This record gives sequence, C-alpha cells and structure tokens, in this order.
Amino acid sequence: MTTMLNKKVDFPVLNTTMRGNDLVYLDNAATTQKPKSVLETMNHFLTKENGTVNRGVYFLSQEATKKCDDSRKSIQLFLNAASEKEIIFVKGTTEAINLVAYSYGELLKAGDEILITELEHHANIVPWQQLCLRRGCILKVAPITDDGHLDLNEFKKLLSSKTKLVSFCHISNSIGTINPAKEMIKLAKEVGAKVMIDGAQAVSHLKVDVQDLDCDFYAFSGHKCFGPTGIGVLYGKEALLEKMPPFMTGGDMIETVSFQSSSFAELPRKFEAGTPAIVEIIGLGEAIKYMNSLDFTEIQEYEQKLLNLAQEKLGELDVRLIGPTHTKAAIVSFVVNGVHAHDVGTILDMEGIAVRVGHHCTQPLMKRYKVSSTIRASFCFYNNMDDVDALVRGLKKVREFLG
Amino acid sequence: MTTMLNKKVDFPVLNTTMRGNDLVYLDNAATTQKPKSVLETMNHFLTKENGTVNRGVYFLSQEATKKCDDSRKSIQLFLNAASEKEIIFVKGTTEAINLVAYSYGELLKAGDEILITELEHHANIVPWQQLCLRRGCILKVAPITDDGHLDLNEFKKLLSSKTKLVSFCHISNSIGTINPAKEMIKLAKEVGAKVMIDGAQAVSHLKVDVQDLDCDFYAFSGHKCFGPTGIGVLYGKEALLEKMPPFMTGGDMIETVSFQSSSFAELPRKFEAGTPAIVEIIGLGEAIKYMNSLDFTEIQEYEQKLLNLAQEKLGELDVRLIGPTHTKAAIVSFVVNGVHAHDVGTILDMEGIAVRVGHHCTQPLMKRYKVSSTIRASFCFYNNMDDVDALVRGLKKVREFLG
Amino acid sequence: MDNDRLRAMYQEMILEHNKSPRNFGPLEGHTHYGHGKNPLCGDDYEFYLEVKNDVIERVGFTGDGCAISKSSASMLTTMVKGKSIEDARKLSETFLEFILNEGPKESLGKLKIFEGVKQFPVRVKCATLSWRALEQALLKTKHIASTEA
Amino acid sequence: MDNDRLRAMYQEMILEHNKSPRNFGPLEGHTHYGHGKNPLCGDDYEFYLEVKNDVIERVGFTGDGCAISKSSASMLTTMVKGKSIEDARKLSETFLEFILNEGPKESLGKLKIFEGVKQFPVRVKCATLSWRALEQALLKTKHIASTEA
Ligand SMILES: Cc1ncc(COP(=O)(O)O)c(C=O)c1O
Ligand SMILES: Cc1ncc(COP(=O)(O)O)c(C=O)c1O
Repeated sequence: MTTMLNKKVDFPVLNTTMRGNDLVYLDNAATTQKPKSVLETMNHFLTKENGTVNRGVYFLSQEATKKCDDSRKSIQLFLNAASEKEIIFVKGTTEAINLVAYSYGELLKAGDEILITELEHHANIVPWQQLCLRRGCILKVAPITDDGHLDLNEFKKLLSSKTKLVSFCHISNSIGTINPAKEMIKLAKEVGAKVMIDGAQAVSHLKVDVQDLDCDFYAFSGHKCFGPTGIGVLYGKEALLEKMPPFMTGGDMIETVSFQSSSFAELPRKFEAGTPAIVEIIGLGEAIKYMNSLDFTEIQEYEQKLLNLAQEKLGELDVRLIGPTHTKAAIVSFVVNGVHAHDVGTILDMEGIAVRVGHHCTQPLMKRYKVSSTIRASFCFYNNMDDVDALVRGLKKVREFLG
Repeated sequence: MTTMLNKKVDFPVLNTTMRGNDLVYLDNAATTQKPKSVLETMNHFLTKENGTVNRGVYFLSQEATKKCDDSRKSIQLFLNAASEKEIIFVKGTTEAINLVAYSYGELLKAGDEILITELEHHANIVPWQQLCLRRGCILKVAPITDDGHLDLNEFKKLLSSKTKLVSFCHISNSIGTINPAKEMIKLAKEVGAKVMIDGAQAVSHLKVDVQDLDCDFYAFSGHKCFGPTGIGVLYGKEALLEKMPPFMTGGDMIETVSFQSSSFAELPRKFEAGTPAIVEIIGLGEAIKYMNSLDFTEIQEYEQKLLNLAQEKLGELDVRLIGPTHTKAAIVSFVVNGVHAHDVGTILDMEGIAVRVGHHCTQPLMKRYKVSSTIRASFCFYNNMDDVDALVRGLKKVREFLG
Repeated sequence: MDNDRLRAMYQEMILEHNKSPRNFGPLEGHTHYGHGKNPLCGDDYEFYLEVKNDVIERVGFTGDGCAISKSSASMLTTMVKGKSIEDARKLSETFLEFILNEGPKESLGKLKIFEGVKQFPVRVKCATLSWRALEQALLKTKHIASTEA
Repeated sequence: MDNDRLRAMYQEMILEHNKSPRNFGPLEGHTHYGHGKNPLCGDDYEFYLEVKNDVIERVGFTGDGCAISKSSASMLTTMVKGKSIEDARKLSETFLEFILNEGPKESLGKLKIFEGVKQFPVRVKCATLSWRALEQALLKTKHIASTEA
C-alpha cells in the first residue's frame, strides 16, 4: 500500500471541510469532482473570451470555434476514433442513448430485436422500451449470475439474426461489474448486430479504444470524467452515422433550408442542432487533457487496491455486499443488515462522508437482488486509504445509533 | 440621450481590449455576455460545492438540489408561470422546440396543420418539417410584408380548424421584428390551435408574462439572456404537458422501471431525463436574478434610443437596411451596397467590432429579401452610443478599403 | 453537535417502532386504502383502514422504507385507530403543519417526537409520507364487495 | 498594423477581380462541372469547363460570395484556361499547399497575391473554395448530349 497517488490537491472541492471533517467524497459514480485546470479554463473563457461558435468572423467567435474544434480533436484521440466526424457532442450519456434510439431506431422495423443486460441503468433501458413501443421491436434482456457477472451463455443464446442492436454498460454504475465488452461485441457482430456501449462509468476508470473494441456507438458524460455537466459525447462509426437520419434539427445542422425541404450538414454537425454547450465543450477538452496526464494502468492498480481494502474491511462488518467481488471497478454496493440505506446515508453525511443510497437508477437490478436500495461507495483515483477508513468508522457509528 | 445605463462594468468580457481597441460587442442576438455575479456563482459552485442533484442524502447533493429548485422557482416567477411544474430545463431553445415537435407531435395526425411565419429561425422551421415528414402533417407559412412585419391578414386566412399548432418567434433574431404575439395567440385560440413562442430573442429585451400572453409553450436559451450555454427553458401549460408523452427517457424521469414497462415521474421531471446541467441551471438562476434587478421599461427605452441612433447613422451611409424600422428590437440588419457581408465582418473585426454576418439561420427570410447574407448588429442594454459610433466608423473604413 | 442532531432525530421511540412496527400487515375487509411512495428513495407503503360509522375501527399497513418513514407509519396507525375520520384528518393537518412549517405541537401527543427530523430537510418527506397516504385513503373509499357493505 | 494586414489581404488586384470578375457567366456546351459551397458564410459558385483533348479550352463560373472567394474564382479561371487537366491539377495542389500549409509559391504566378489571406485563418476557406470546386470538376466529367461528343 505504498503508492499513494495523492491527487486530491488537484481538486478544490476535495479540500473543503464538511460538517467539521475533511470531506470524504465517495459518490464518484454519480458525478466526479473537477480539477483546478478545468475550472480555470472555464472561468477564463467566460470572463475573457466568451463568444459563440461556427458563425462569427470576429475574434471571440473564431477563438471559441477553434477551442471547440480542439476539444473534439482531443476526444477523438482519447477514444482512438478514426475521425473527428465520429465525435458528436450531446448533453450527456442519456441524450446519446436517446439519439441512437430515435435515429438508428428509424432504421429498425417491427420484430427486430434489441438486446440489453440486467445490469443496465434506466438510461439504457427506457429509451429502448420506448423505441419498441414506437416501432414494434422487441426488447430482450441478458441475465446476470448471482455474483453479478453477465451470463455469457445466456447472452449468446439470445443473439440471433433478429438482433439488430446490442446495448450494454461497459461498467455497471450500480455494482461495478466490468463487462467483457470485446467478447460481447465479437459475438454480437457474428449475428450482424450493431453494438452500443454505455461508457458513462468507464472513461474515468479505464483506457477506452473504440477501434480496438470495434463497437458502433460509445457514449459518456463529461461530468462523470472530471468535466462539467451539460456535456457528453456520442461516438459513432462514420458509415453508420451517415446512414442515420438526424435526431434534433435546427440551426447549425443544416446545409440549406427552404419551407419545402431542408438538407443536412455533414458529420458531425448533422447531429448537433442549436448553439452548442460551448464553455462545457471547452471544459471537457481540458478534462480530457487532465486524463491524458494520468497513467491508466497505474490508476487501475491503485483503484483495485482501494477496492480490495474496502471489500475486506466491509467484510468484517455486519453488511451484505451486493454484486461481484472481482473483475469490477472500484464501486462497492452493500446493505447494512437490519438498517435501511437511507438512514445509513444520513448518518454518514453527518460525518462528512458522501455516498449514494437508493436504487442507483437500476431498479430491475435491485429487484434481481431482492433489495429496494443499497449504499454505494464509488471510488476515484483521488480517494485514498483514509477515505476507506472513514467509511468504516462511519458504518460503525451507524450501528451505534441504529443498533 | 442623457440616460446612460452604463452596465458594461458588470460584464468582464466587455472590459477586455480587442485588437488594440475597446471591444465593441454587437453580436448579442447570437449570445450575450455574462455578468460577474453569474460567473462567480458558477465558479463558486464548482470550486466549493459541486455535487449531483435529486438523489443524494449528503450535504453537497442536498445543496445542489436546493439551488436547482430555487432556480426553477425564479424562472417560474420571471415568466409568471402558474406552477414550477411548467418549467422544464432543456439545453436550449432548439431542444425545447424539438421536444415539443417530438412529444406534442405524437398527438397530431395526418392532415393536421402547423403554422409558422416567414421570419423564423431554422430551429423553428426544420423540427416542424421533420414532424410533417414523420406524421403526414402540413407546414404552412404566414408571409411578411416588405417592411418586415407579419401580414396579419394572411396569417388569419391560414388559420383554420385544421391548424393544431402555431409557432412563431416573439422577436426575429434576423431583422428584429417584434411580433404582435398577444393578437396572434388570440386568433390562433379562436380556431382551437395551440401556440408555441420561440422567445430566444425576447427574454433579454422585454418582460414576458406567459399567463398574460396565454401561450401554450414558450422557449428560451440561457446563453442569450446572460446565463451559460448548455441550458434553456421550455415553459408549457401543465394540463397540456400532462397529456404529452415523454421525449427523452432515462434516469430521473421515471417512477418505476421494469423490463416489461416503465411509468414516468410527475412534471417537470417527466421531461428531464438524465443528470441535469447542474451548474448551468444554477448560473441561469443567477442570470434571472440579474435581470430581475433591471427595469425592463427603462431598458426598452434605452435600447430604442440606441436603435434609432444606429438606424439614423446607417441611413447616412451607402447601405441598405433590411426589415422593419419600427416595432422592433435593437437589432439592425443591413448590407453595404457593393460589398459582401463577409468582407465587412472581417474589416470590422480588425477594429475590435463584433457583428454577425451571414444568413443568421434564417435562409428563407434571406431569400425573401433576395440577399444571401446581411450584416447584423444586435444591441443589448450594456451597449452605448460609443458602440454605435464605432460601428459607423468601422463601416467608413470598409469603404476606404473596398471602395 | 452533529451527534446531538442525530440523536434528536433517531429517538428511542422511533427506533423501537422501526424495529417492531405496530399494526403491520394487510387488513382483510378494509374499506379505505392509501398508497404512499417516494420514488427517489424507494420508500413504499400501503395503508388499509376499516371505517364503520365514520370511525376508523381497524388499521394496517405494509411496505418498507427507512426508520423515519416506517416508525412514522407505525405511530400513525396507533394514533388514528379509534378516531373519527374528521379527527384523523385534523391530526394529519396539524402534524403536517408542525413538520413542514412552524405549526404548534401541543395537540400532537407522542408525534412530537418527530421534531428532530426538522433538522434534516431531506428527511422531512420520510416523516410525512404516511400521512399523505392517510389523507389519500380518507378521500378514496374502497368499496368492498356487497356482503360487507 | 491591422490596416497593413487588411491591405495585404485586400490587394488591388483582388479587389479589381472582385469588381470585374473574368469569365463570369455559365458556359454552354461545357464538358466538366463543379460546385463549391460554404454553407456557413453562403459563398456559392459553379464552374463550367470545356475540355478538348485533355486541354481546358474554355471556362466560366457563376455565383456569389465575398471579395476573396470571388477574386479567387475569377483568377482561377484565367489561370487554368489553356492548361492541360494534369497541369491544372498540379496548379491546384500547389496553391492549396501554399495557402493551407507552408508550400512554396514560386510556381504560382499572380496567385501569390493571396498570401495575405493566410493572416486571416477564417478567410482561408474563401480562397480555397473555388480550387476545391475545380478539383471536383476535373474528376466529374459531365457528358454532354451526344451531338457534342
Ligand atoms: C429566434 C431564435 N430561435 C432559436 C434559436 C436557437 O437557440 P439555441 O441555438 O440557443 O438553441 C435562436 C438562436 O440561435 C434564435 O435567435
Ligand atoms: C451506467 C450509466 N449510464 C447512464 C448514465 C446516465 O448519465 P447522465 O445522467 O449523465 O446522462 C449514468 C449516470 O447516471 C450511468 O452511470
């Protein structure tokens, strides 16, 4: 336990005190904190350089345009996408999935099947349900085993020539499972299905390479990887995006408009209607730069140490761990036996410890485990062993108070 | 010309120098600058208080939730909406219109008519065209007169019991026309049509009262009224929003989710899928506070003075003014005879003057006036008479250079 | 200080009701029914009342949630049993006024114990949920099959 | 300084071509056609070439746009007239290399005059638009009705 990454210094919020203690922030799966460099870049832009993009011949607008273009370029490189045209700015993972459901969905017909898994966040369930209602498609769900891993055999059995799209999370936000994405994609491709990956939880934990994965779509949210809210990314393979109709329409995404008909701009703008989230795009670009300064191998090792320590120490308490214990990200979901998660959350809050309690937008998964809610501690590389200790101390206090 | 509002001091960007001169920012219709209070509020939140909303029992999340609720409340009061349930956060006007086109659009059938005007921004044209393609509705367009005002007679003639929705801009972004919204709404209601107002340009120029207007939908963008990008508002009447199906789906907008079906949360969350644009909502709340500190009657008078001066001085040059000269906001659109707008923009930029050149996302309106582009100077209350003078000086320089 | 606030909320009696809720279980032959649900935290309770001659003769509840919501539900059932519909409604109003605003607590009896929850704004909903469900139940009579009428 | 930059871009010859574009107008009996368009600023030009035995014999253009794009289009037509397809392509390549990167200008003749545009990154597209359209035209033969073949 010698390597301490000691990254808290980069994140102003982590250096605030909370209810008299140092803040122990363990809700990283909900939203991460932002490094100083991101905050300064955004603030600098808004105080010195604010302007709109794409259309201005004047300096402020040229600079803003250039910065947004640069951010798109960094994201392309970050994901190893083949072209900048494949990087579409959206407001978050949820919009990205809805975009695909509405737009790629237009290419589907009644009887076509969409396959998801039991691990999914509501954002990767409901848009497909709605698509099925609109177009008569059928939603199939691949089950997981009791230990929280995808049941690959069942997954295979559910794949057929009817499967037009497979959509699954790279990492489960609720119990931390890391899906065997490459293998799943290979299997899906064998039956000719397209594959979408909900990467909301993945980009902050592991190195993503969309070409190596060979997925058709990949989505993530800026606010979950050290960037601002209001911005996210949909990666899509160029050839597929070309075939898809636009989702939202309006300014900036058209070529010509007449009252009779309109023609659409080239990728990526075809999918980016309206004034973009300019300062958010610039902030996300800076967050990518921050991530590029990290060594993801080191981060993974470090986070696994945190995870192991947390699982070990929680194992000594009267709690029930939910989900996998290996091949998972540093996300621990558990219930304190005999105590409701909400009460646990309140008492931890009084100690300055931020965890998430509830269903984590994965109600079907909660049902699978026969719990209505869990306590979730989700770690980031900026957490340290002291944070684990604080959590354990907090849980002991829960027992003191609630017996 | 005695009243000088002298508000530039509140806006940091306006106090920067540009190419050796004071920045003369006349592209307010594209995006406005943000007052210090908005910048500080956002920066404070991100550096000290960042957390997610709605789901956390811990302090940061509670505070963020409260601030977002407060912002929604301010917007309700600002628009004089009947309830907070009627205020839906979206990423901007474009998303707001697309939301209505997708969701209210589901209630329309083949042959139903949608009526817009010749003044509209692409954001208020293309979503309806796409809706018409999807559902077999018919798009009708009310013409304007040569002087840039809606032809009310023609508008009346186009209304019929087939008209299900009338959608028009409160103020034209391209030529500044202020539409007679109340009268248009009254006429539309007589045939039973619902009315949507694209208020992108209006909220920064005049006091909006949605109950007094009696419109069914009203949309605006945060970045055009002193708030951040990535956030906007759709106002909708509660009873109508209740009848409409959700647009985007996912986390936070559901009540229960199972793999068989899902039920949706109450308004406004039914229309707000995914993690909201938290810091942007908070920033917008602060922008509303700023606007509440202003006297809109005074602002309108002042802006009209700027407008009159600009029109008078431009009239003395060899330029052609496009659009109305009265009942309009302080937006002046013109062409310099014999010189292309793009060249004008470049030369003005060299003087530190930011204007917009192009079609302003209103190609059909440009066609109506038989121009491919115009130069648009759009004023805000923080502009002053010196800015008008600078523009005129800049235009004289254009002549010097381009003959 | 924080420990004091916690102790003020998690009173002995609250914890005791949470551990051993009264009137727990569905009620056969109920005449009124109410459902209270907080989708954000997952609290979910159902209430069953048997009302005869305007008096709540029997009451039961099922469901699950945090200590505050469960003890609130349990204490609710003990408080409204035997009360007239009118009096139950009044009690509910007084309790909600007390918890949500600055309403007086004199007439609340042992419900005063929820005062500590007011220090925890996000938890206030937990205390009010069952009372909202009661109000709903008192509005919506569930007409039971005719033999019972 | 800014005036100098402006003067460097808006050279006399550029302004002169803008005012009196050469080879302006459509070309009857053309064999090749190209269309260049910048949806952001509205520049829109069409090019017509008559190619015989691999040589551009006649050339014409129509359309509208800023001074830079129009003079670029006009000068293009004067430069490629009489050239072989091969040579026109080479000229286009050299010009684009010169404007977009740091390519040599020696062989560009009077096209060197566009050097000043490089100081205005957003205007570079205006200078390159017509050359892109030319490349497109040289790729896409427009087969004219058989009597002309
Ligand atoms: C009248 C009008 N409508 C709609 C829009 C679109 O707004 P946004 O780009 O913020 O979505 C704009 C601004 O571009 C506008 O001026
Ligand atoms: C796995 C997963 N998918 C999707 C989402 C939705 O992301 P957002 O709310 O940023 O749109 C989240 C986060 O809430 C998530 O964890």
